[in-house]
Amino acid sequence: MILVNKNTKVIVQGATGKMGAAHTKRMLSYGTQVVAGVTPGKGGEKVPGTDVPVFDTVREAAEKTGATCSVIFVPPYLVLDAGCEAIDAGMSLLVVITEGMPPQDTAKLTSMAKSRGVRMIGPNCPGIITPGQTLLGILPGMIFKPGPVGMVSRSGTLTYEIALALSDADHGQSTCVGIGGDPVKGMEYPEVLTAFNNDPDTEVIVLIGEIGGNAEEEAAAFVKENIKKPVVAYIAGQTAPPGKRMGHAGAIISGGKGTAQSKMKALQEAGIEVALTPREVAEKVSKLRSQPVHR
Amino acid sequence: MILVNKNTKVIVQGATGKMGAAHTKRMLSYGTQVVAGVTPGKGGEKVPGTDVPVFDTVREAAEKTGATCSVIFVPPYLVLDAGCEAIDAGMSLLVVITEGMPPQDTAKLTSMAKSRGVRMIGPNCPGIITPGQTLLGILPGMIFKPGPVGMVSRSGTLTYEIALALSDADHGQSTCVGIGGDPVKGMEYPEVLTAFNNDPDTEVIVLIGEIGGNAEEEAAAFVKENIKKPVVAYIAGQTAPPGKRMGHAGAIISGGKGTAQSKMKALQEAGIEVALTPREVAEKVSKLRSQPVHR
Amino acid sequence: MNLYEFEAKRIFADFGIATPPGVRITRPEELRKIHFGFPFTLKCQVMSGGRGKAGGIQFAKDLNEGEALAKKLLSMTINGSRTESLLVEPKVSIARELYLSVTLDRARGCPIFIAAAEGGIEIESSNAIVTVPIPYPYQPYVARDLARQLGLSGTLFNKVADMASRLYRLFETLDLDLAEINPLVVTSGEDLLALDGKITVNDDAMARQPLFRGWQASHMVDLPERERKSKMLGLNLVELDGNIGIICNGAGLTMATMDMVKNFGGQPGNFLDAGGGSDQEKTLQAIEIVNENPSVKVILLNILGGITACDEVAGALVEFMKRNPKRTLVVRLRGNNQDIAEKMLADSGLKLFPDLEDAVKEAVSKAKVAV
Amino acid sequence: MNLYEFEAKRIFADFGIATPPGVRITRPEELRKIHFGFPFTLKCQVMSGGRGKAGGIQFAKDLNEGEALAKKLLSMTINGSRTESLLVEPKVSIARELYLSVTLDRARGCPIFIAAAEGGIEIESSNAIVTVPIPYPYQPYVARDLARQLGLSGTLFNKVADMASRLYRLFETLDLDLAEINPLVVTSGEDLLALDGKITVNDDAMARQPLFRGWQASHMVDLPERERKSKMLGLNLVELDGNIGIICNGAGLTMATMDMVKNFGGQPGNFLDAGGGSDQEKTLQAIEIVNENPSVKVILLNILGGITACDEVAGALVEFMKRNPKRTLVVRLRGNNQDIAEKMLADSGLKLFPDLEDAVKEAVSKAKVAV
Repeated sequence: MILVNKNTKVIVQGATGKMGAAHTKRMLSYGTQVVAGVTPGKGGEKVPGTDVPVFDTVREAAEKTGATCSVIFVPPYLVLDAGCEAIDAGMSLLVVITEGMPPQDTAKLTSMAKSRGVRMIGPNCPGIITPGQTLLGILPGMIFKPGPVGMVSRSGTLTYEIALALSDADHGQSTCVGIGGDPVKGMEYPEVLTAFNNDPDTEVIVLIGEIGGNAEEEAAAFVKENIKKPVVAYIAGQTAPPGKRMGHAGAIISGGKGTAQSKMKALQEAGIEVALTPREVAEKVSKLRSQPVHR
Repeated sequence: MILVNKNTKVIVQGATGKMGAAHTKRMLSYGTQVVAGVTPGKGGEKVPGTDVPVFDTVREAAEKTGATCSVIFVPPYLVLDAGCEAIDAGMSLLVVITEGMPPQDTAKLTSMAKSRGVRMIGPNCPGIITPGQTLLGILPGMIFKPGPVGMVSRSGTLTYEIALALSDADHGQSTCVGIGGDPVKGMEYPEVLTAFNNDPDTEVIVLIGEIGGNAEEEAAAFVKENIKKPVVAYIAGQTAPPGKRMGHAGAIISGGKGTAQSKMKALQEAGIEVALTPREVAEKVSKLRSQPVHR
Repeated sequence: MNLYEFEAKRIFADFGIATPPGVRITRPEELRKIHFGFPFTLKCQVMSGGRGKAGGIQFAKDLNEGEALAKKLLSMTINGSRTESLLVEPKVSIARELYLSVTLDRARGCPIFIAAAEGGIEIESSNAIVTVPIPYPYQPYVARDLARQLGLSGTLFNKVADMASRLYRLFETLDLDLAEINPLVVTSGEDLLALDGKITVNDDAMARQPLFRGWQASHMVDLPERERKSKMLGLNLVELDGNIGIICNGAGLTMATMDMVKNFGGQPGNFLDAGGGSDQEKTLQAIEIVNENPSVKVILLNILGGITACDEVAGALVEFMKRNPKRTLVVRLRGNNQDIAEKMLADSGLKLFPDLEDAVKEAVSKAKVAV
Repeated sequence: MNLYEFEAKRIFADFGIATPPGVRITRPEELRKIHFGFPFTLKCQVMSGGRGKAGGIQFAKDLNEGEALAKKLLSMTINGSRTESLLVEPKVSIARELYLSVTLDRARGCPIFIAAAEGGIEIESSNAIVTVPIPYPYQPYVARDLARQLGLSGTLFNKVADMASRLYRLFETLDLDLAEINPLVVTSGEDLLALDGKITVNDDAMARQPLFRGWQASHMVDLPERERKSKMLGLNLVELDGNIGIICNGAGLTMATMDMVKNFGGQPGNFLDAGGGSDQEKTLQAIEIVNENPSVKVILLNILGGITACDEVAGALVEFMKRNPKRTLVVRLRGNNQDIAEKMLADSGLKLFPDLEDAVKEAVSKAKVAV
């Protein structure tokens, strides 16, 4: 597995909000070590429906619990502040679930994180799961099961769809990382791919992309140069019209660039198996696992 | 010697201004390798009265000349920008001569420099000289001569006065660093003292302080713990009234703190020889050099 | 949100970026009150690009010609975009043209300057562009590095660097996605003028920008009615040519569903991402808005409940079927509270597909029958 | 530059920091137009500290008492500082007092929050203070770390953190050396109020703060006349009790010269740092201003010419001696262009000392003769 495991101690920023509280409960029931919530002015309370203590600041939560990761559910305009707080309090991984963060704020936060050697996933992402061990975010845990497939994706529910197909075909997952659908974000494909490449628990990597930008093209080049394990890819938006934002802030074909076709072509040319449907992803993983390929 | 030597390649930011041009000439005549001036919009010209080429940006100057240090003469409100430019272009030492830089700008610049591992001397400082080799700043070179005394000072002309007394008594200097009279600054005493402690050319260290703040008290504690070489100190402002700013932005006794007496006491308690006049500094150095002390 | 040229220029002026003196008119007669001298320029204020090629910029040599041109231009629609008004400006004497913009660079994850030593260009296809990433916090030297890369010198170096700094301040202060000056004109008097400008405000940041409060409605005039309505409701609708209306939760899944419909021989009638965590009411709004599209024969609802609960969706479906008993629905529901949802829909006669491919195939075949 | 309380409070209000409703008056009769109800507070507006202890804050239970108190307070001088006006405020119901300030920390080289869970204190001598260094760029969590260190919780935690953030924004935006709220009052209704405030503007940054343009002259009223005059000329003058006027170039050297005068048995009459690079005119102004001090018997000029050229100083001396032939001058001149200076002064009869100690001894002995 990569990045998180059963020993990972997690705080939730914005834990007393509706979404924060609901998902704190779900994470706990999955087995995640959620050791603290943080909501300014609510220190001393418990996260509603749980025994998890709430602190006023991340620094205090970290000092009292030894947590190293923060899952962030605060409203969009407060994420930059919350993220800087987490970095300054010594968190080594931020998982930003919040959707609608202004991208200039994201750019500032990622630059801060990079300069301090802190990893960040998101924003506008479902989080990360190491099946059977821990879940940080909003992914539905029941869909995943432990196994050798590493997943990295710009999408949320589409990731669940593909995880479902994989789990149904008995291809469990080592870790699944939802990097989020915003144009500017923390971890990008190459960083996650490298982690999977170095992870002894991961045999096959599934890369899920979508239209917009050129992250998949860059990932293709990166895989060709650096990744020894087999990769299966899926790109959503093959029939998307140009110039229209398809839900995600980052999912738009503009100036003829960022089409699914361009991405699929680049991936294929890098020796990556490209599936056309979620079910086909599972089929290609089956094939690869029965006939291991070495690049 | 410390920090700079005859091979140091220097650019001057603000080289075409009256002060910048005059001191570029003086540095050149001292033997300093001033390889470029930088003034936006004057690229392609020469520093007046010299053959030194002027560039529009530090990046270009650095690329074309291989310079690693910048002496900054730009107006006070432009220093933050100029300093960030120098850091971003890869300079490893900034010497900020400019007086009147708003201290919040200084705080921003020093924080930037620290995070990038760049050293900064000043602002509001006379610069640094390694006698017989190189001079970065506005110190009058003819007063100094090579030798084994390392000097560090918050003052300008007072430093010259004491250097004069030392040189007259035949105590030449390894390097003299004027760290400047502002309350917020780049290098402080401990960093310079450490460099002298590690410098094989330095036998005795002269520390020149003045009223205001508690940098000298901290330096005393630092010397006691870390410095093996003998130190002679001089503190200006023994008769200064409280609550009045004595010229330098940092030279003020406030709330009963920052008096010369407090500083002299702390220095003496740390085993440092404290002189009462510039001439006495030279006398104490003479004594120490004839009877080496080891702490 | 894209701004009109006249709006962008007002904002430029507020940030100290010089623009030609300009007057916005909505009736040809207003030209009589303008005293620029002749010739002057008339420019259609439209959202779309390609205005120049489409004849949306004209020069008038006198008032009569001006009024005739204004009348014609005011009624123009350019690449689907209605002319909102005309911007009238004196003709500028141009010594040189440049291109200058600030935008967010996805790959680098930070803002960048994009510039070119020639103006009026299609920046996506130009080879002459230079780019400079912009670190945070900003200092003006970044703009000087840009001016240097453009090969400028002397006064022009300083003027362009100063304008680039102002453009970045504007970009940061107003939370823009794009601030573009194209062309940036050097006049024969060596002054800089933003001759045309484009500003795109970041949609997510609009709520914290008091300047743009209430602007959204008036800037969606070119959107089809149902897309505009969806946007106001917080739904992401994109209408397409086919007859299968698609509603999912999550952008990636909606696109994947759309792709599968096409792959299995169907024609998507729209993309509608109802977003994560939609409740019964919002889901119902989503189905109703797709239902309003007369081309749609079959509605395919694909919900993979993670943050969205299946029972909320089932509630919306029960209500919708009550209102629209004859509409053909194909529903795939899976995930959180799926069991409750199944019970709620047990008496409705609606078949629930647990598998996505099965649901898509069903929708495609039903749509073929309907046609 | 220090601001008066009423000015500081206006600025607080502009940055969203609540203050009591207040009216500034300069005549007792103006009280009749104020309708706060009774009792109300009358506060001397003075630059100096220790106002409360000196009786500069009084409470009036009715208008008659108010007018009598106002008359008295308006004529008060507190610790050498003239009362500029009175600030009249309703009496506030206080549940709790805190202390909150932002200043620059010399040792850490960055701004810091200083706060205490008790108010109205002498912060320099309090043990209960907490400090939080403020990184750049600022984010509000720093203020929350402060609120936590103060041991606050609940609504008060959030309110104090919010006010601290506003205070920092003010500190940064206006280039302050100090922004202080003391006491910061928690009212019985759990609201925060800045009951007294102090703002010190950084002198070097004033020229870029349009708000403070022209304020300097009106805020130096407590300075002795010659010190005020020097400040306007860009000279650093501090007057002392003795009879030897000291003029040097450079702050450290001026202090050292002053110390030596004292060490050798003399009494410094002033500290005057003429700064680096002074030309003939500025040097002459410096000598003239010291000359205006009737206590000064001997003027000791010590110039170590680095950036200051000795010939410029010699020019000033020639002119000064022409105007004031009887004034006793002791001059030490060394450094750049010393040879030219010596030639210029060769015919003047003025002896030039190359050594500082010799010059100081001469000045001390001449001053003793003069007394």
